[in-house]
Amino acid sequence: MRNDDWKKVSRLVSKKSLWMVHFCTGCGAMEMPPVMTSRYDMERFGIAPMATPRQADVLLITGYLSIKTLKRVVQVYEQMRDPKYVIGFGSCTINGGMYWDSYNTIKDLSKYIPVDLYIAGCMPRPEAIMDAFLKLMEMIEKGEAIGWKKYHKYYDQYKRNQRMAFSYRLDEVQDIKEDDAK
Amino acid sequence: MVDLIALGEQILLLAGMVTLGFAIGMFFNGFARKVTARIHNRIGPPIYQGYIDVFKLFAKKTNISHGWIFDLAALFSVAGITLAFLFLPVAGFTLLSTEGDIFLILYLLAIPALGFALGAGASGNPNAAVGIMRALILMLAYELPLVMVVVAMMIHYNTTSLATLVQMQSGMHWAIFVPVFFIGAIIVDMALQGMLMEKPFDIAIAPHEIASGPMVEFGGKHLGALMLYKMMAIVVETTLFVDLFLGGGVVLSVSQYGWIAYVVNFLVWFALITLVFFLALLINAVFPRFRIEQALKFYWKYDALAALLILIWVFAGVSI
Amino acid sequence: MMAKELFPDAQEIRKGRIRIEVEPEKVGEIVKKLKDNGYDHFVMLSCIDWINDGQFELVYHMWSYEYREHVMISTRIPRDGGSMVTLRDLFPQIETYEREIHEMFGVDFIGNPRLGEFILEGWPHMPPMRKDFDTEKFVKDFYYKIPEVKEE
Amino acid sequence: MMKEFELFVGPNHPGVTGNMSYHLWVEGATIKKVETRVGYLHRGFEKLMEKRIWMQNVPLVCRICVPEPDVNEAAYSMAVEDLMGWEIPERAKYIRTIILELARLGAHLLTVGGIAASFGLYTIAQWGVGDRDYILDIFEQITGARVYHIYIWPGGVRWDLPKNAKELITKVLDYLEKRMPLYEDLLIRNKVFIRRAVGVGIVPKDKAIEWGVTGPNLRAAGYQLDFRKLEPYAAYDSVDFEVPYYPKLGEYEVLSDGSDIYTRTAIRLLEMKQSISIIRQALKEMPEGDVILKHPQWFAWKVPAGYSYVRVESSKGEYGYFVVSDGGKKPVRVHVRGPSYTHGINVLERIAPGMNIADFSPTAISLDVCPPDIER
Repeated sequence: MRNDDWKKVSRLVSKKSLWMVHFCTGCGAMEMPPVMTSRYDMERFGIAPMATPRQADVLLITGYLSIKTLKRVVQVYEQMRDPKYVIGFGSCTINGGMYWDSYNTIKDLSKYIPVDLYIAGCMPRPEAIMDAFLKLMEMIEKGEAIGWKKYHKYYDQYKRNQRMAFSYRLDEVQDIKEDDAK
Repeated sequence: MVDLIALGEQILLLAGMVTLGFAIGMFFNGFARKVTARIHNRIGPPIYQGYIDVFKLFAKKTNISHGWIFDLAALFSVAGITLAFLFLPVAGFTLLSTEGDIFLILYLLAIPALGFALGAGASGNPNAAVGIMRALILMLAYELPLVMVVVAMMIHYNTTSLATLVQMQSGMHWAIFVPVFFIGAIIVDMALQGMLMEKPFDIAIAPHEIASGPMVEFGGKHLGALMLYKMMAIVVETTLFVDLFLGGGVVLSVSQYGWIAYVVNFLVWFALITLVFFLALLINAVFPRFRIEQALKFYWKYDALAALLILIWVFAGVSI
Repeated sequence: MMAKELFPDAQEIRKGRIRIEVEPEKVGEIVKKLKDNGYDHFVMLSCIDWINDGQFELVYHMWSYEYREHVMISTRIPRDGGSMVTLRDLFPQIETYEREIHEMFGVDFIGNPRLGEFILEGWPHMPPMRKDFDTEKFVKDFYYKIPEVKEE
Repeated sequence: MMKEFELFVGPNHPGVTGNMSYHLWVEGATIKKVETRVGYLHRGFEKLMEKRIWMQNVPLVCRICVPEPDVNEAAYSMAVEDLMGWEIPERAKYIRTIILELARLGAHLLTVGGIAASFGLYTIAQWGVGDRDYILDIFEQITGARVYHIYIWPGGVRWDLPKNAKELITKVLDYLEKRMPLYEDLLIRNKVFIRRAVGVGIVPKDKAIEWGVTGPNLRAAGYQLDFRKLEPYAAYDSVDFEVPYYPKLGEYEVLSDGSDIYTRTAIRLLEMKQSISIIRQALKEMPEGDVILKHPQWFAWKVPAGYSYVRVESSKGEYGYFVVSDGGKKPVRVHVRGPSYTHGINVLERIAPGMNIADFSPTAISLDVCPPDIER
């Protein structure tokens, strides 16, 4: 019980300090400067950009991800310390959005890394971003933002999907199936 | 028995002071961000943000280490800066400062930086290596004018102990009111800007150039320890300045006013270090950063030259 | 001298836009000649896939600040195994355009040492900008087939 | 000194603009060699455009350059108009001018802020982005969107300006004019900035044109060349404006031989002033009338076969659209020439060796390298 109480307090305080990785993965990064600066000022909520993934808690996938970026995103995500959270930003992270038929962008981010929260829109307004952060804080407080636990638990599946995407081939699927058969 | 109780009191006092130091340091983190935000036309984080950040970093679940040197480095930094704090006279509390002199403090200030360097070196990241090289060069740069002014003051006041220096300045005979040391204060303030790693001298952690330099591989609890070090360093370095030039914040004599003097002195000290830090923040907000060789040139050419003149002035004044 | 004077058979599309169609072997010579005659800004190098003709069209765009004239030098090379001599010595940016066209269309530029992966990484299929590469089909066959992460 | 090592600047690094990376080979603190790595933002626009009908491409093209999307819309629309042989209404030309100049103002604010931030002067960056937001507000009131406007269409602009547009825009311009002295005092006359920026990141003047440098970077190298003057589009031939170039830096001191970070910053600040004056003139002289051609339903568009190359002067340099049609409902090929293509790759790779690593990121940002228009 005491451990639970401690966790609650820890979450309650930690949600007030979310550091995000300074990584512009797509065009949604364009709305990040306004959110950081005088108009919207997200530092009010203790959210600050950080230079390296080691220091950060939140990974913002700002828009579409090409396969080449996905490799870096996975690396960045794995470098981050637990607990860590992912926000999918814009329609392109949900189903591909504008780029639904592009050969180089992934269509569904949650197949490759666990996503705690999506923001819809192309591109989402700063207000939507702020709202997402507030929602994420709420989720952290309630203990619902458990993407990082999922990543540990279903690591094999995420890795398999990532490998497929990196090689632009589905061949990996067969390997897994064979393994299952055994 | 009596000795034991006195020792216990002493230890309690020290522990209390260290806790207070860290608390003030964390407050300064929030304060700095708030002031900077106001200059940026923003509201800024709550003033207690520093406490939250440190708490969060220590609550992080995983810790990725790069070997025992890496682990030790953060501890090294915090321990070094804490020791430096203990050897400083703080608002009339002498703590351990009667034991050591000012050179000990300057040595102790170098220890955390070296610990920092060890840790960054152990992380094996080239950005960290470049950052640490810059940090060490910068340290070399600002220490020259700093030491020269300090030596000048020692000659003038004829003491090497910071506690004695503070005592001699009591009754508002602050060193900054002596014309020559007013210039000295400006010189040391410039050096302080480098010590605090504020612009134009935040060369070692330049995020746009080397992605926050030495801290690049630190995260979680390691980063938390590092932040504690940086926060404490603000307190130590500003206190050093206040002790040197502003009488350590001692305005009331303890023998005359008793415990009220402690409270008042403490408040004055706090106000003074906040003021010194505030000045540094203002300078920080309006300047870009130098390149490392420009910083070296600035310190050695202008700052050190002025410090040398002061040294000669004081030396001549004493010997004549 | 203006492009019209240098090459009488050049065709004026509209004011300030000249198009010259030449053999692949002559491109280097013409680009050099234009460069020496005031067409000093190399704009870009485009490639068009004329799949029905079985040819790639390479278009070298040049602009003269002096005459305010834009020249497109068009040349056609075979679609299968087509190659072209690199012109990277004339203008440095040609090298980059050649790298892109090599990756996106599969045109070989002889003498360019930096051909190779430029924009894509680990792309195992046909160069994607070719007309016979169906991006929609690829997406359906690949991205949509990647299984979702199943939670027990 | 340290031995040679490799350093990756980006893609996850504050010193790069957007998602790209530079691979540096460094010896001590001196750069030996640079390779620009791009492709992180490749979406295959040119492929997607071949799959869509002419009108459907308008929402696509604006996503090629995020800080300044309107130049893409304008260039693409002009290319289609060129092939169609359309002459757009006079009022639409003026509205395009206003939109393009507002976009230029916003992009320059962002770039100047970026240059300042790369030197650690975050105050300017914060102010710049904050002030840019007022311009986005105007966009929102005119077009309905903050970033991607999809307002400039083949045949004119989507709809007329709102009734109070003049007051709205004038108010923001007045505000920006009031803010300009602050930027100047804090940035261009800042002693430390001058120390850092003068004589750093030099693009050789005699090579500038050969290397394909365009836009403010070319003007900083001492050429008074601007495609708004050389090949006037929209209403640029009817408004009066100057093209600032080195060494005519107006009220700013000429401190170097040009073509360095300082001059590039100064040129951008001067261009912002010109933009404000252009918008004021355009607002004053704008005629009444239609804003879009009465053209057939856009599903049925068939664009005559032909080749068209159209260029506009963006805040970064020459933005060109090469559009090829075979007379069908979809383009055969749309090739985009982004200014960063040359600035970010062959220029930067050539000027960076010998540079201190501290100067690398400011140089890249002052060249205004925007990765999405390299790889598209």
